[in-house]
Amino acid sequence: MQIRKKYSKKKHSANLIIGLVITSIMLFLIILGFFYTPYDPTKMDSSAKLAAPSLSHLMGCDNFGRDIFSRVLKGMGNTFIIAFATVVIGVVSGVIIGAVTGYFGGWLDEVVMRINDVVFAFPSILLALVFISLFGTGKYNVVLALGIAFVPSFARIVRGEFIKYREMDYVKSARLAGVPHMRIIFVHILPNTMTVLLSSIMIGFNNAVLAEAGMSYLGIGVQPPDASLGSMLSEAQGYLFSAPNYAVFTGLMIILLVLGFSLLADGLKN
Amino acid sequence: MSDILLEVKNLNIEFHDHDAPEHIVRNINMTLKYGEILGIVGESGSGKSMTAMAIAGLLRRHDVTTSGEIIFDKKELLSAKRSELRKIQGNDIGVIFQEPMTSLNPTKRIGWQVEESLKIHKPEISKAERYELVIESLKNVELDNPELIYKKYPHELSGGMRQRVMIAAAMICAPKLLIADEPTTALDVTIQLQIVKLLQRLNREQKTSILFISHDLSLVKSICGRILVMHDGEVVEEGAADEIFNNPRQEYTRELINAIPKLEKPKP
Amino acid sequence: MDTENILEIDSLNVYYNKKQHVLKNISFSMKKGEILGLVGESGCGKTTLAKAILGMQRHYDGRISLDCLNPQMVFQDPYSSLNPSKKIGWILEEPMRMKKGKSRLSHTQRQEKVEEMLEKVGFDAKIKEHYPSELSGGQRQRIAIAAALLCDTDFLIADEPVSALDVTIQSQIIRLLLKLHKEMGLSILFISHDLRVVYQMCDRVMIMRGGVILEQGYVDDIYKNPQSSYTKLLLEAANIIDF
Amino acid sequence: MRYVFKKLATTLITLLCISFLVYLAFDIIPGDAALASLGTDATPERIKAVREELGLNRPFMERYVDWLINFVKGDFGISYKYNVPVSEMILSKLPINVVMAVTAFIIMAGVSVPVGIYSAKHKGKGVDRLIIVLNQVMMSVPHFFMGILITYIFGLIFKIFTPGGFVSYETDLGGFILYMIFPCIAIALPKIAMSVKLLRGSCIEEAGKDYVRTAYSKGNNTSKVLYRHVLRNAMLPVITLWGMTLADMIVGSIVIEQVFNIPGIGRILLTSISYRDYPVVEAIIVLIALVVIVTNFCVDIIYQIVDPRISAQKDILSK
Repeated sequence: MQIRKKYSKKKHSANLIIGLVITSIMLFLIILGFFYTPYDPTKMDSSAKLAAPSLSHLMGCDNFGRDIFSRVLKGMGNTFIIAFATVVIGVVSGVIIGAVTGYFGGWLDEVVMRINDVVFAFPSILLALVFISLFGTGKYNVVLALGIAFVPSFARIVRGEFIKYREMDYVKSARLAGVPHMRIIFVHILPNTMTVLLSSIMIGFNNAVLAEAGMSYLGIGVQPPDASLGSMLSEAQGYLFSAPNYAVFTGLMIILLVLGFSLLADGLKN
Repeated sequence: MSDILLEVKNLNIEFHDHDAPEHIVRNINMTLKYGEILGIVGESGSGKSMTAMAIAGLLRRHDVTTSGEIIFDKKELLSAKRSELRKIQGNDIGVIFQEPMTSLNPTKRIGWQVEESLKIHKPEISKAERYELVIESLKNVELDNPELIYKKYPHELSGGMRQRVMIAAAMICAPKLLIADEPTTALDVTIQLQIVKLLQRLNREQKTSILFISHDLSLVKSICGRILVMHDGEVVEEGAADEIFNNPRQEYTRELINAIPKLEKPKP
Repeated sequence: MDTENILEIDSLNVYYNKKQHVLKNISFSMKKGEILGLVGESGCGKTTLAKAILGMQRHYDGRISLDCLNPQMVFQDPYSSLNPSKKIGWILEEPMRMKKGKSRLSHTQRQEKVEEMLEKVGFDAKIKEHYPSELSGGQRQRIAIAAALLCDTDFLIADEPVSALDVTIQSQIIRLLLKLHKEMGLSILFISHDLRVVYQMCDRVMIMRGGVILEQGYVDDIYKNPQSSYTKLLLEAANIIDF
Repeated sequence: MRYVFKKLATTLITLLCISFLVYLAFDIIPGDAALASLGTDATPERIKAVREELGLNRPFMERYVDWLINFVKGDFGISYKYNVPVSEMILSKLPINVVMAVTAFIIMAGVSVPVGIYSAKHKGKGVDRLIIVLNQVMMSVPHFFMGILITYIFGLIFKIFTPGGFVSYETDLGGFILYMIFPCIAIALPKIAMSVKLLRGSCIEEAGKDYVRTAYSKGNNTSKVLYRHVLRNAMLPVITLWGMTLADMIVGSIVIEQVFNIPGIGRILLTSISYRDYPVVEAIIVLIALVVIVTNFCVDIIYQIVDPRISAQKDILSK
């Protein structure tokens, strides 16, 4: 037993370090992309159509002669903002719903959790599709759609934690000492759920990245001329034979973005 | 010499995952005769459970290093091959644990779990005979309606019943030694009494030797003939129960005895 | 209600889900400054009774009168009774932060009171900077007692406060509770399954089983002359008869 | 048995709720069937006439109940865009997606259980570490990119299949299977990684529990302990994951369709969304929801068979 604990700790801290390194590099690139790209990501250059990677074009050029690296930087920025906003919507509403239902229980909990189950049973992309078909495509609709789709999973996690903690004796003591419910929820219990919440936020972020990429790939996410890793991949697929670097580099960036956060989440769990 | 079932000589157990090796148990010597009940007493962290697990062969060999000898029924267990050890486990040595809640597999029926040792060690016994033996064994630990209990799952039984089931499972091959590692700690006092009486009866009727590990000195005194007091991985004192109680030679033993709440008001 | 009494309970019935009848017709009273023992095994309704007294039970009938504004409780499991993410000092200050208006204390006043209380339960003021996970079970239990007393209470329910501890630590906590009882005139409802501990702590005792109080009286009387067979069994189990 | 009925009842209620919500959602958005079918030459009078003809001015509940009854009968309405029954458009395509999802599921279950057990058994050794690393990476690959990679490697480099050259099962069953196996692998791979990781972790966690010590004390050897005791308990969280996975796989098949150019319901769904052809979208979504919820029901039942505690636990939770 003892040795296993030590071993896994070592393993996890390695996860944490690698995750931190990958995530910081990706975050650096994303922030860089907001202020500077080597080329104008929308500028077409017919002489450089499908150019192979070189020193002047690190990842080569796409079918319109646009610099792939610059577009990847912009695309990651878009993906990041969408995923971030999605997670914010999901976490804020999820925490409030989960905390209140988990802490108070009762019929409200029953009703809200039934609704939650229904939404949860629905794959998030499908829910987003319903949303998109009702309100149309576009960045903001994607955020809203995915955000709503993510609420139940966060609510579930937070609720579970609150049910665990509300039965703890220290919460009963706090009640007896006259601490009001809201203070118990936000000051006495919520900080204790942070480790669990943080790693599920990272997993949620990853799911949001993957979902956004999938929707943009299908052409119902970010609309051109805005760059997005998903829509770039769908374009790249047509040139898979002549310019595999287009698809490979774009895909690699999604993988690295997701991998960094999932390693971080894994490392944090311990 | 022939009346000695278990002899432990210079047993050392240490963890080797820390930078400095950490001794959990140092230089333990003990003997257990056929038909005897030996008690090991100590507070948490005294190494009493580790000693018991070493005797039962349940220490993971790559977690800890052991040295010394454990001679059980003329066989040396510490250096024995795993396959040799497995032939003894469940057949000659039965073990019951502290938590009857978690010591039974939650997804298997009681009957299946009780007859498991039989299937492993006596595969020649037919299914019908095995069923009879299990029912017999369940009756033997004073469970009512054994046929019903046979089909139940652990979560459908109370703590005391589960511990009885554990005893039935440990006793089904009629082992020579039963190791009881804090078997009553997780139970209510009246249930504790029943389990202790049951163990005494099994010892009397089936001549099974019992190694009884507990933190509760008064409980150990009421069931064991001889007592071993452990502290920080070492045997502090050994002797007949009454003698240790009335005439403790070591300071630690005296402390332990004094800590038992007396029927008098303490003076602050 | 008798002014001598701090707690009076008259024919109390408590139900779960309106169907399960957990406490049946409980009546007893407790004097000011008394330590009353409540003995029973798991599931007999001890904790339910404690919760009912503290107003945490929804479905009940009968009369509960408690002459204490802020009754407090000390729990069995020292590992869940302190907030794991907060320092000891913060935990102890929390009840005082809840005070409003005139009785509101400044930060330094709160610190003073905390330190005073820590001394009473035998700690150095340095412990304030520690987290609960750095303390042993016995130390946590002492902190939990200090936290309860910092609510300016004179009525404490101690729900199996020593059963999760090693024997040598048990006697420390018992002595501490007795000391506080004497110094502060605390009334304690002491819940336990251990008849020996109850004997050391209490003047009077109640034996409970299946939601019913089987007998109550002075400890010496009940131990020497138990009326119900269950009490006899308990005494036998605790090795008291042949002691 | 009571548990099964209770679950069945909640499943049916959930289905009703979803169908109601979907119908409501598509009913309250601006632009209805009358507008859609008339297109640009819509005048207020003509809209009114078409509305009456289509029964759109009846009360909402009445229309919903009608729609529901027809839906159960297999009549999903008429497509605004193509003016053909929706059922004709969907029902011939649905099997392709179901086959893809189910095959991917079988691949996932078949691969992840042995790999997960192997990994747990050889915890800390080289192969286990390799598996962990592979898992981490694989979980980060979106399945459509996995599809693109597979197309590139097996289609363009090794030329095992022709990218984009879908073969219908009606014309050539062998070709169909050969073509379909790749998209199925693309869907399955990330899920294999997830369930290997979960199974490995859960096996290791279970192996540290008290009942395992009891099993050893009876003289069981390691593999008996693993297969007779640990595995069943370790599978419980994996079963829950698999339940959610099947739903993901159906949605995954919709995306993967586009990668491999397979004519499934995904393409119909996408075009219908862009043309606002609501009866088609509605029908597909309700059908997928049906599959998802029925799967969940099955998972609950399987879970209850594997874990006898579950019905008792539910009672405790509801308290």
